[in-house]
Amino acid sequence: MTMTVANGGRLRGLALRLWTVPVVVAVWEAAARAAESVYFPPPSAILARLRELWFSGPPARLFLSDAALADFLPSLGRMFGGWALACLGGIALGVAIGRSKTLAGYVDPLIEFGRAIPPPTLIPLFVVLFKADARMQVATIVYGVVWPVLVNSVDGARYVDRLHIETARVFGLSRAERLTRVILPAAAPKIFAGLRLSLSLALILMVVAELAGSATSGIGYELLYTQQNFDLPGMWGTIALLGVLGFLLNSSFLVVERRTLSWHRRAGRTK
Amino acid sequence: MILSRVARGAAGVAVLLVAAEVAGRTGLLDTQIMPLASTVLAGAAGLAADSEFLHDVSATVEVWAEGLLLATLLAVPAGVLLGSLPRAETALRPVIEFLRPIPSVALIPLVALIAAADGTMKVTVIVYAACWPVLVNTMYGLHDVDPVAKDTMRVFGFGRLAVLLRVTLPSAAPFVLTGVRLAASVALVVAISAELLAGGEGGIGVYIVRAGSGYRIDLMLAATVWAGLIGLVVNALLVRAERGLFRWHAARAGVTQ
Amino acid sequence: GGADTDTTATGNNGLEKTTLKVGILPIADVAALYIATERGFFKAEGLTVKPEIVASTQVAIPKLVSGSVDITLGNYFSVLSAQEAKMANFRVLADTFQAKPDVFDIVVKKDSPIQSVKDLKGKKISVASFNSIGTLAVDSTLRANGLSTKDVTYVPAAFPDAPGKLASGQTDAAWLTEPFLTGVQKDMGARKIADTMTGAMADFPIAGWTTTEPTLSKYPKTMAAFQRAIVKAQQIADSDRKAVEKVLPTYTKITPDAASIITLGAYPSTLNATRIQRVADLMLEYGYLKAKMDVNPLLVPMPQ
Amino acid sequence: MLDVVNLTHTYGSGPEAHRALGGIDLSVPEGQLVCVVGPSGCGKSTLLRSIAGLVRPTGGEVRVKGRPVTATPDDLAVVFQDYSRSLFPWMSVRDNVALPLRRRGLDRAARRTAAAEALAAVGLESAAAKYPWQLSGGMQQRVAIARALAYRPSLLLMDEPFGSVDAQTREDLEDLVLAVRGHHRMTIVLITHDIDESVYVGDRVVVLTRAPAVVAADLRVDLPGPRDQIGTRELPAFVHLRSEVSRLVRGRPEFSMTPSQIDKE
Amino acid sequence: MLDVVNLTHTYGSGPEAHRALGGIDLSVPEGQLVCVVGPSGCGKSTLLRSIAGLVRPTGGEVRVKGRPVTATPDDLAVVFQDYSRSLFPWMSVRDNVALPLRRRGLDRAARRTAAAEALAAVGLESAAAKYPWQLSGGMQQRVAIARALAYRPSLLLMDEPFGSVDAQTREDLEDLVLAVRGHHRMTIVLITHDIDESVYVGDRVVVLTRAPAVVAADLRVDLPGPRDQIGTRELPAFVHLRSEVSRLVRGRPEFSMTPSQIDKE
Ligand SMILES: Nc1ncnc2c1ncn2[C@@H]1O[C@H](COP(=O)(O)OP(=O)(O)OP(=O)(O)O)[C@@H](O)[C@H]1O
Ligand SMILES: Nc1ncnc2c1ncn2[C@@H]1O[C@H](COP(=O)(O)OP(=O)(O)OP(=O)(O)O)[C@@H](O)[C@H]1O
Ligand SMILES: [Mg+2]
Ligand SMILES: [Mg+2]
Repeated sequence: MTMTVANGGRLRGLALRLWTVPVVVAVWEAAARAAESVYFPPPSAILARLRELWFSGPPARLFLSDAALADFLPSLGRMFGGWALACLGGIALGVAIGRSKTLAGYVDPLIEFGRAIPPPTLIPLFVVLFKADARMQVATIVYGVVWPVLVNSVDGARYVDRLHIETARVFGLSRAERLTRVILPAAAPKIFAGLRLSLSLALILMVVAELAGSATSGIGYELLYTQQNFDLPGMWGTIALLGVLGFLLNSSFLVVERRTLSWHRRAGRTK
Repeated sequence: MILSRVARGAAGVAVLLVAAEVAGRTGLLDTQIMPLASTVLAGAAGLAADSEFLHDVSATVEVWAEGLLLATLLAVPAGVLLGSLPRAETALRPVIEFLRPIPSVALIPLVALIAAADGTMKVTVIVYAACWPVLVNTMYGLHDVDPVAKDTMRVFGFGRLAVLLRVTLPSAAPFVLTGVRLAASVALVVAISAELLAGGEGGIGVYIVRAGSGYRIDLMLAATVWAGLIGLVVNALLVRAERGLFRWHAARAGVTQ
Repeated sequence: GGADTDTTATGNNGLEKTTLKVGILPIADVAALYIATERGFFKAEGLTVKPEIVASTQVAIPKLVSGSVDITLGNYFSVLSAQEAKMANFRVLADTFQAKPDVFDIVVKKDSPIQSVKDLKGKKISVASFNSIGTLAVDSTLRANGLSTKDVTYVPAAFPDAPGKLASGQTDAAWLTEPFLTGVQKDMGARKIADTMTGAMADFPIAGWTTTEPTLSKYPKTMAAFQRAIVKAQQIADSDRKAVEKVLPTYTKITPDAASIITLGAYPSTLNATRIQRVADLMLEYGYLKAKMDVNPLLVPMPQ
Repeated sequence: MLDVVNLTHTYGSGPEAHRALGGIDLSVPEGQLVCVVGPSGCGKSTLLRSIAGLVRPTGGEVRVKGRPVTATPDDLAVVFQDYSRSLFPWMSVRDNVALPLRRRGLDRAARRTAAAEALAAVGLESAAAKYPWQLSGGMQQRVAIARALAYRPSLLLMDEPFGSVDAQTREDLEDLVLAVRGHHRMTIVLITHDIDESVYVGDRVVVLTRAPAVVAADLRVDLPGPRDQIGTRELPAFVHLRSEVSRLVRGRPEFSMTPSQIDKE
Repeated sequence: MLDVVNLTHTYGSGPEAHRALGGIDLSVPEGQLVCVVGPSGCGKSTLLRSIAGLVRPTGGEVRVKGRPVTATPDDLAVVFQDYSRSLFPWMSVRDNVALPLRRRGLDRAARRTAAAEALAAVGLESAAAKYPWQLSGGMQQRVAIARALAYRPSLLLMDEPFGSVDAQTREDLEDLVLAVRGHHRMTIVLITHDIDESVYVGDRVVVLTRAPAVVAADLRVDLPGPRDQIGTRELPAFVHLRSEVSRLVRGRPEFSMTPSQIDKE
């Protein structure tokens, strides 16, 4: 009884959240069929190609084909690795810069300089620094992804309510306590905005890194390969795959965010 | 005060450059692949006198500015709308989250197909990539508004729009501007990447293609240095605007300037 | 507004359009275009040619379709595969560039154990992109040496990045063209192990001035004018190396010194169906085309 | 003017639920000044926010001018207990006061004049160009009062409006509210912890019980007007009333002070 | 314990400059409870923040235990005037109170017990698991007081700590502070607007002038201890002192109330 109620509620919630998906896909299908352009295949064709590329495997493996395992695992592994590194580094450095004017003075120009440099133009540098392909790709991802986390962390840590900081000082909280108990929670809403931005960016950089890092398998490689083979359904399929991955990653991220920031959401609600 | 900040910044840059130069000269970095820092800097300085390159810079800056402006004009209202209408946000979230991880460079051939003018194509991909930071920061900024401040407006009988314009937006503005600062560099990166991948009549990326095809790694990096410098200048301008506009924001946090 | 200034129905030899946007790469292949501009051949036809860099033929195709460029330097390989994929209906106005010995070589590092093509087995070799003249050239070289495509791993790397990857050990060999070939031999003492433009690929056609069928039927006279002008320049480029050396530094970053030593290909002035058919046939042989393709309909005859 | 009928409100739900209002009935005729007193945390602010339409009560009804309150009623001003957060830090003090006057259809110049007058009335003429975060707590509170008074609402809700100012200023502000009320026939609900104050300014004092709050007593203040800080407070009726209210508020001690608890090592 | 020598402070510079403190001298021996009163905006909070090392005064010196205050002195607790902003919204009430106790070297369990006791002492035992934003204003203020008391500092600074609670609770809290002080020999500086309160809890009442503030009077409160809410307040010495302080505070009226100004249409 209660089970069904809970399930019913969850189903309804899911329907409320996802009803746009079929609508958008239907409109897309109709528009693509009407346009009849090789460049804009309809979603049905894209899906068919997608299945052919990656999802023709056995059901026991979630239909993932060998190609999918070969493409997804290394790609996603590098992506998560790069994202995690960028998040840790970005938050650590960002909070340090946000709280220390001296440090900010020294590194601000470097950061603002670095932010504006397209990762592909740094291939020579990455080649000499990292030699191996995989490390170079992770470096590219970190380089491209770290900025939103860093900049939002600086912002969050710098603009903590003065009274919070003063309270911490007055009660003699240690540096570590001030950081973990006051500054990080206060900056968390902004840091999370940065993390959320960087998560999708990590997928993009995964592609860019595979292009720059001369990958011979992976999702980005597949995108390049289909594009250069004029395999438009395949290219669209790869793009759609990225989109779906982005949606899934983001949904999981929001679950974590909602947990962590529940105080913020509830405190900020106008009754 | 300002002087010491500039001095510190210069010191930071100098340390990095010296380190890079030393690494190159001691053979730690293979200069065959990665030219010496001094070579690159000399090249970058030389570019200042290259009228053709300056033309490229202005071409890039033009599409960049147009793209950033459009992205901001598009994303701020969209962020405000989604941030204040939770239902719309829930409904559109799958679409947005589907679109965000699509690399704008992958869209270049498709956009090139529709946009006849090279500039339009670039501006389109720039807008596509640059609107996300503004959108996300706007949405998060909107959630960070003090409910008592909003209640105050409501109590005096102001409608939703007035509350939005007079309390929610000003209060979220500093964080929106941070999003714009993020977008500014994203736009520059995408502008140059688009030029690298799609070419065009001019642009820093086009210059890099030209330098690359002539096997002039030093010039490629010299042009890249210019990209960084542009980012630096743009950010400095935006930070100055922020200081002027949002003095209250810094004061509340006890950040003295 | 733009249409009015660009297009004049009459005057100027009855050209439909006087300004042409032409997609190019900043490489030696397109030298004739700059010679034609420099010597006023386009002007004589009433044409203004605006070169615009397109980073690759793949990117040039949507630009051709949308009319963002009118003509592009199109490498035959990409044009033919795109034709088969029905990306557009292409028309080649004139030949541009043709391989000669040592225009496309495979090189390895100075101290590499690889001595010949046979040693490439199991190695990584960088090519400019997949599914390109590069892979075809290496394929054919491998086959000539008793290996097959499966024996190596192709690594896509843009020409400027390839030397670095070779030097750092990310790749074992690189398929390069000028000015990179001269560059890597001079800078890092790289060693040539094979010229890929030999045997089946000797004097292989590389690229042609390409447009699409709709553009051609819309601006037939303009295209004819372009053909006349460019062919004159192709003849000069092919016979007078100095002319090429002179224009090269004006549109590329190749220094005059480098221009004088790099190996150049040929600049054919006739569009020979038999030769272009070779490209289609070889592509079919190596599986880059699915079906036999007759290239004749794609070639636009020279106007009288 | 204002009718509160069996108003109940519960915050949250499930095990976390907290019943703040336990059925409040209150009727305020036009022009009356009602003081609400009650122990800390009993639900006074909740009551006020329900009247302002900022809290959707879980039960009962609030009517202003006969119309049920669903959204914020028209022609209303509130001085929030959390005054510092209700001032906009990006606006000067003057602009903070002038902002609501837009709703009154005043032009820019008229708004500035009205704001300047209201600020002068609370003794802050010299602070007009400053920003709220440049003011002391008491000054911020006075800005919030000036803003509400300048608006001249027909219904004014004030939540401990004089808590952060010194004794002298407090008396001046009490008289200011009385004077403005007299001139403009406002209906006022004023929450206070100062029992003397409730008797001095109120036409009526409503005493609430501990949470869930209900009306414990509703006393008419029958003191002759106009009131006067020294004269009125010396009246026997005043003294009587204040002990009455005091007794009612203290009726059930909210907590038994146990310093021993904190003293154990 | 605490020495303030010719302390001056000016906010801002140039034409915007505002001189808040005009040369304050004050010396508080260990264990004394000093009440500071003065008109709104005179500089009381500024003085307190200077003592806490949160404001770097533009002139003069503050010494705590003989050492000049450059950073925040050790072993100090403050109840801020803006108590609601000084609580951390991401922590439960209990954690807010327990957080500073880490410095006291207490383990987790001991911290929780101490926090629970302090909360019970201010009548908030049932609110321990709630978040600050789920509490009423007065309850938040009491959390801030509990936090400061639980910390048992040797120097306690309180800025209008009882402004948002009802009369009964206020008296209980006054007695609580007195009791804790007696047990733990704290030195306390307490800012208040309530003149009765200043005389009741203080060993000494310091009256400040309007800004730029200087010490207008420094009165010893010679009342017999232990104090008692009813007995003490009836003593003639108490009544005398409170009128004395009252007279001093009102000495120069901060503003002349001009309701006519706000009444002009
Ligand atoms: N950040 C600031 N910038 C400029 N002026 C300030 C600032 N903070 C306080 N002031 C000014 O200093 C003066 C003293 O302020 P302070 O907060 O010390 O007063 P106070 O005695 O605590 O008043 P109250 O009783 O109202 O809290 C006020 O006139 C105020 O305007
Ligand atoms: N957002 C909320 N969530 C949960 N409980 C709340 C919330 N707001 C208030 N409460 C609870 O409701 C009760 C009444 O709060 P309210 O603010 O109305 O009290 P009050 O009478 O104004 O007290 P005070 O005199 O201290 O300001 C309190 O016990 C408080 O804990
Ligand atoms: Mg309240
Ligand atoms: Mg104060």
